Amino acid sequence: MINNLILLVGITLMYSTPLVFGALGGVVSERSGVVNIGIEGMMVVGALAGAAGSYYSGNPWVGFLAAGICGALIALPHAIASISFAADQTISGVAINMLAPGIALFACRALFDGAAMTPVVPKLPKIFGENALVGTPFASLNVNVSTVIALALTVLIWFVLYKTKWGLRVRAVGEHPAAADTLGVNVYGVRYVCVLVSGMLAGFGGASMSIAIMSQFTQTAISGHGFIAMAAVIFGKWTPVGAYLACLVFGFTQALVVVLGGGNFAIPSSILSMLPYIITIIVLVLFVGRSVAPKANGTPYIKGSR
Amino acid sequence: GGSGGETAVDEELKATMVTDTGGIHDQSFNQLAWAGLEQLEAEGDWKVGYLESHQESDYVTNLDKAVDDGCRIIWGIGFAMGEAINNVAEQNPDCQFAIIDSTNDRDLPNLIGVVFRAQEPSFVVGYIAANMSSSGKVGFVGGMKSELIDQFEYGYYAGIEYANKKKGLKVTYQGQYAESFTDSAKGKSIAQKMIQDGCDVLFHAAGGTGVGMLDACKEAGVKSIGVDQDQSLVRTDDKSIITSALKRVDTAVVNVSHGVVDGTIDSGSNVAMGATEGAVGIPDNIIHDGETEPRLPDALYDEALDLFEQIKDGTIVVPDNQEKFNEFVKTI
Amino acid sequence: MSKLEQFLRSRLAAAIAAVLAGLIVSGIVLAAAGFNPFEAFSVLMQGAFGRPKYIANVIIKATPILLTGVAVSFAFKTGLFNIGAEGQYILGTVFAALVGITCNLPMVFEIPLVILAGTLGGATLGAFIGWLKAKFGVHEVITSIMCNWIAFYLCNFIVMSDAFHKPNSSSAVITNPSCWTVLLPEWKKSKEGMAALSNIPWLKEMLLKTDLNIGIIVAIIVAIVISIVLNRSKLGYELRAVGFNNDASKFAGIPVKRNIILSMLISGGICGLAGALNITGISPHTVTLLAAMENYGFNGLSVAFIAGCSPLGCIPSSILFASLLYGGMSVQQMLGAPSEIISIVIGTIVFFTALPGITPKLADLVAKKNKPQGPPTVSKDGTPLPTAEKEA
Amino acid sequence: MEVSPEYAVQMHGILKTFGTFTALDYVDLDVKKQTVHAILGENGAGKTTLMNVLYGLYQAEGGDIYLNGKKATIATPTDAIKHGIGMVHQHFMLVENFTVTENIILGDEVCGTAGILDMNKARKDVLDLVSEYGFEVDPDAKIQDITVGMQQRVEILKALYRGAEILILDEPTAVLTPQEIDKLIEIMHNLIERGKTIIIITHKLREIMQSADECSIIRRGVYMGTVNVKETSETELASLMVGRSVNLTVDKTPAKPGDVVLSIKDLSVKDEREIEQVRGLNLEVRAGEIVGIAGIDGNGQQELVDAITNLVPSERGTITIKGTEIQNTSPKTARLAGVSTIPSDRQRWGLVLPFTVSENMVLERHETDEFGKGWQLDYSKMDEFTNDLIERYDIRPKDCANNRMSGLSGGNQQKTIIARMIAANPDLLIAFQPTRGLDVGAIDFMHRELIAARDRGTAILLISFELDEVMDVSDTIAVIYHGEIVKTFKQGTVDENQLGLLMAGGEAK
Ligand SMILES: Nc1ncnc2c1ncn2[C@@H]1O[C@H](COP(=O)(O)OP(=O)(O)OP(=O)(O)O)[C@@H](O)[C@H]1O
Ligand SMILES: Nc1ncnc2c1ncn2[C@@H]1O[C@H](COP(=O)(O)OP(=O)(O)OP(=O)(O)O)[C@@H](O)[C@H]1O
Ligand SMILES: [Mg+2]
Ligand SMILES: [Mg+2]
Repeated sequence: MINNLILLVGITLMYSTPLVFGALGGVVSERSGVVNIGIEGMMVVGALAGAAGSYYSGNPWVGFLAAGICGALIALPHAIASISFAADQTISGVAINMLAPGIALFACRALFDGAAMTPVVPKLPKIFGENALVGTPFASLNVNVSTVIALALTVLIWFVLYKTKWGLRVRAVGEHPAAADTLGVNVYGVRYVCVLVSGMLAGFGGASMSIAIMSQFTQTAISGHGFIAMAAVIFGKWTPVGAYLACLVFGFTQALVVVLGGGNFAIPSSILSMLPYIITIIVLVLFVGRSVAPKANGTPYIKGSR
Repeated sequence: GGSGGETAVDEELKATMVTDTGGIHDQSFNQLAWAGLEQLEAEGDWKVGYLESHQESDYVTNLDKAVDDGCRIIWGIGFAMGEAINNVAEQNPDCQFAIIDSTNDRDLPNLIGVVFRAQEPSFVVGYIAANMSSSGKVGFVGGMKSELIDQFEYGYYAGIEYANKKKGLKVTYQGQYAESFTDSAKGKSIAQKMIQDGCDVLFHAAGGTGVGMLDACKEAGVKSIGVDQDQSLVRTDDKSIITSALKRVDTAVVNVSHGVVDGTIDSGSNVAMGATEGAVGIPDNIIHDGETEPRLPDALYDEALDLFEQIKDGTIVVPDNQEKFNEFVKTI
Repeated sequence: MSKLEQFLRSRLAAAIAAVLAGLIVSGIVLAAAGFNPFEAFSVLMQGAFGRPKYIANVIIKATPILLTGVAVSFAFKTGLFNIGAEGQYILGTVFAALVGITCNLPMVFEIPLVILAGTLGGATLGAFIGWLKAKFGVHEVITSIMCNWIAFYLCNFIVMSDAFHKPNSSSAVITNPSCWTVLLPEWKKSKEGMAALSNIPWLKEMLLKTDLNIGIIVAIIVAIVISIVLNRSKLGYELRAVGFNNDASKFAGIPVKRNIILSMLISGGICGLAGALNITGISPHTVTLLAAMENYGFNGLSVAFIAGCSPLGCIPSSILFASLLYGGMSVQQMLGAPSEIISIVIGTIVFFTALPGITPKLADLVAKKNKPQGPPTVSKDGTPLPTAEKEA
Repeated sequence: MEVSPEYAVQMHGILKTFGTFTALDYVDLDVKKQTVHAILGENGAGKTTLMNVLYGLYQAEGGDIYLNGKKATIATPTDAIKHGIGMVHQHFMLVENFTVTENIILGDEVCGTAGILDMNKARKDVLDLVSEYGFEVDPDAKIQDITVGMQQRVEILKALYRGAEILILDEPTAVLTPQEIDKLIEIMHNLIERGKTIIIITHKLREIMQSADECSIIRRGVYMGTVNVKETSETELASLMVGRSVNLTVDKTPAKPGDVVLSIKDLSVKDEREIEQVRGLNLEVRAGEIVGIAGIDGNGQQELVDAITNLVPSERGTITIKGTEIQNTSPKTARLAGVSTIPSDRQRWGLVLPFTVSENMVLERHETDEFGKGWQLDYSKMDEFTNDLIERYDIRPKDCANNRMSGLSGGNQQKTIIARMIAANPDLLIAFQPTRGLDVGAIDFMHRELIAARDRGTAILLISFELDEVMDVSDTIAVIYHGEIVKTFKQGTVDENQLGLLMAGGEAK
């Protein structure tokens, strides 16, 4: 029983980590007023960059950084379109989701002799060291550092958003860009930074899949995580801590499926697999309810228009 | 490129494959089949291509497109395409088709059904797993439940029970499905749970999901068994992979394609690929780079090879579903 | 406004510019990858429209995404982002298949019944999402994403359940042919049919080689009906009002909550219809085990956005999208361009449709050129105040 | 005009176009240092545009700006702020879910090290500012929780916080109570004494007379000249602005009240925070009479209207329309009972901005058979109906029936709502701040329309924070204070001072 509980915690943390990064990315971007549906695509690019960076440098941290940078790079067209060209942010995000996996695979083939996946690459370390706790019931609690980074970034982003002047500006730009503009806040600048940071975070999320949970990039490493992350942003009411908790809820329900599954239970596994999604809806209905987006979320800011 | 200027002296042999919805890089049979075609092209006489299906409804239209291109042989890959390829083959009697993991149901003269007895290598790796387990618990991670994955699961399970009987072991089995061929994190979680429960040898038939299982084993230092191809060669750094249950889709694609051209294989037939045909098996027990010992004890490897012999001569008939499995357990 | 300016300001010009820009950029990508872009595009066109049956296939493939596109557009116009089209489509296929398998009535009853069942399936899921929003305020995007997966697993459950699984396959039992909507299924294979058709080779090819079915007609009718409902009916008026301004609608006595549910119900119903038409219209005429989302819903999103969320605009937009997807297969096969290049091509085109600024900016330029620079209308310095005209 | 350091601001030959429309046609403006300079013009004349150019929000296509005799380039609001220009915008530029303090410091934050906000210091700075200028604002209140009047004060504080030397106030008094306006004028004079310069845009001629030194007039984008306020009169200003003479007093015949249409008994209403805002209120409005509610914003007016229109439930008491109780039903029931309401926040409650003017004109009546039988809407009928109202109510531009509502100016948006509500020919018309943001010409017109409706037998409940409006238009004046009607008067039996006292909670003499 207790072993199962520990396992539940361990799997929850593991499962939620990539989602947390993605969701934080969503929070940062949407708090500044730019809807980011492209998280999924940005995570795919990050997953590849993480694995490739780790492979070529032999150092997983280089991979992690590369993932952040490439995530930001793929976010750049989204930023240009939705900020400078006042494009429809939803379409541009949808386009990123179509483009990014293509680009990632294309790059993968170019880098790895036409293979659609990378070899096994060095992984980010675990918090208690590689072989610590192996064989004990606590093995699953020896989570990857990426899990800790995700938590740390959650706190950091919370702090920046609510306790610093940049956060104040970001939130103002997401609520009422014209007001911020009239006070000399560079609306476009803030939004660019936020979208790029959002891409970077999503990139980390991808890497936390490819070089923390897994040890290689595969085409399907990211499949639907970005959308769940997007849901977590709303679930968490566009706050970093809320989004973090939403990801935990989701990770926990997935862990529950794993622990309950496998013959211990008479329910067919396809029905059991619905559990995370059903529980999420129930939690939303019972405890979360209405969440209100930042007012300017999704509306391009055009100077001098009203 | 189909540059129109030059005229080919020899008739160019064209082969096109149509993937199922898993896509060309599914880390499973589509990818292996494509590897087979690429091998054909490398041989020089062939020109190959593929059409990727994104939806169920793409099967027929893609097969049809391949027909228009005047291929010598058109490969359909995957169980799911069975119905579609039978229909298209019926409509296009002039064209040669072949399908992996499904059959020529209607006795068509131009369709070769290629099915594998995946239960055979699974049986052998089950036997190996039971012998290699020191905890007496082994596990299996499945992708999505279907007749095809049943071959792996029940073959494997039967191998374990066989080892238990023959060697007086008390190895127990647990299996779990991820309901996905792509969710590596879930594969990893399931594996972690099994390892927590004490399993120390895990096998999978779960494509990308299974990669997560392999990773969990690598982290926890328990043994794992690959599937379809020798995954220890693909995952070079992973020392925990002791062997793999090979289902040589690539070999089958190459051999059947050749056979069609040579006339050694009947153009309207069903080909079953098993140990006898050399299309399934386990990889050689090589010593991996940087290691001093093979990953399987030589004695066990030899036992495994012997099992294949017994399978070939019919001494052992490996079950491929639950019913047959129950029968099988009673008989040993 | 000059004709040129007028054209440049139109939605069509923007779409054409987007497609052109998308082609140019993806041409560069193709060239960088070592493929001749001109050859690639010509193969693409050939692959999409080169033969009658290809055209038929493009139409067949456009049908479901036209409908999901219309559904997304409809919801969008009423202020809802229906990212759950995928799940509603799936549920549509499931409901249609279940009824098509279990009931076997004469065609005239069976076809409407099955189509209705599918529509109902999608509508139920849509309404559920709408209800959660109206009643509990839960954002439709989350519930939609969750419901997509629930529908996905439900479909797999049905396919693999003892009652409906077709042994030795990855699909459920095939529906009864009495619900199939393929055009002239018997006749086209009969002797007379063949004889008649051999005079019209293109029709013969279309009918015999493809599953040409009534779907596209239904889909176009739905697009037109939805367009009328949105723009010319009291219901559409109310739904749009609620979408644009909840408070003002409430103030004007419009039942806001009911309308949110209704809107999602209709949107979901259209997706369900798309699913049902695929079950009745094309082989394998049943639901199959899903390994991954088939993207009918997500492609519908792209179709809707390329069309600027105009239901009628979805007609050309879905044809464009389908031809890229389908023609792209030929590029893959003929030139060996890997599938990722095709998705880059499509992605770039969608990306450029997101940029609305290009053609209107050109129009501004044209307008500026045509407008004469006038002198100041009043002299500036020391003008005495004009006396106010006194009214009697 | 010569460029000279005597002038705080000089704008010469400013040209600004929007597409093909010329909003400012070589406009001049010279503002002497340490004066209050008013800008007057009809709705849409270009006043706001001119100020936006000065504040760096718009780029003029031609013309020069001189500050204190030196040429200045103002490309962005940041430039303007650097030059000591502060602007209070016509439409609120406030982040609704931020606190007052956060709104004030945004862009010029009080920080400790590394950009970390020092909210304690910020709060203190704001409090200092608040007490210095005698504004009553809670620095920790969220904008969405405070009254419109308070929000306006926050806007002014924002500019003062940045140490503005030149303060632009764009219609700052449109939403203030008489007391607040007096206070603002006091503050303005206070600021002038401290060496600041103020440019004020307002439609209220009396305020110009009270506060300004000079007044520049703009008519349809053209500068008409500047007058010395001391040498002019309200009537002259009005005619200069409109180009014809305007009637500044309301002419009407005595009311002939009929049956009781609206009867409210012992009504009690709570707001979202469960605080009782209407407390046992009693009120009657008869057919053919205008009952005006005088009161300071926040005394239960909003809740009263919300309860009658059934947007919020009533706790207790009855609301009867022509004998039928309608409390706690639905907005639709209220409407069918014959109630039409001109809401105070037009963009939130009254209009669907992305709809066309036509579509907005039939809102509420869209489901009747007037505009199409059965399920359909007949757009040609709607257009016909709309064009008729556009003509009657002088909604501009004339051919706007199929334009988006959002493209209309605020004043014209307001006209649209008034036209729609009056055209519904209701038994009871509730007019809540009906002339907010309108120029004097338009106000005059609207007042006459209200009286005409009254004369046709409509019962009218007028709620306004403008005491003049209530006193001029109403037949009966009811003073609301703290959620109760404290006293009612017949028109002409009460003066401004008495009302002001009652509105502030005092006892009438
Ligand atoms: N962003 C814009 N786009 C297009 N036209 C504009 C824009 N801003 C202002 N205008 C035009 O400029 C004219 C002047 O508008 P402005 O806001 O300056 O009027 P105003 O004098 O401030 O009126 P009011 O008294 O109602 O506030 C308007 O009639 C409008 O046509
Ligand atoms: N974004 C825009 N695009 C085009 N025209 C606009 C735009 N915004 C405003 N207008 C035009 O500007 C005119 C006046 O708008 P504006 O909002 O400046 O008036 P305003 O100053 O608020 O007037 P009011 O006192 O009536 O509120 C309207 O006639 C409208 O057609
Ligand atoms: Mg103005
Ligand atoms: Mg105005």
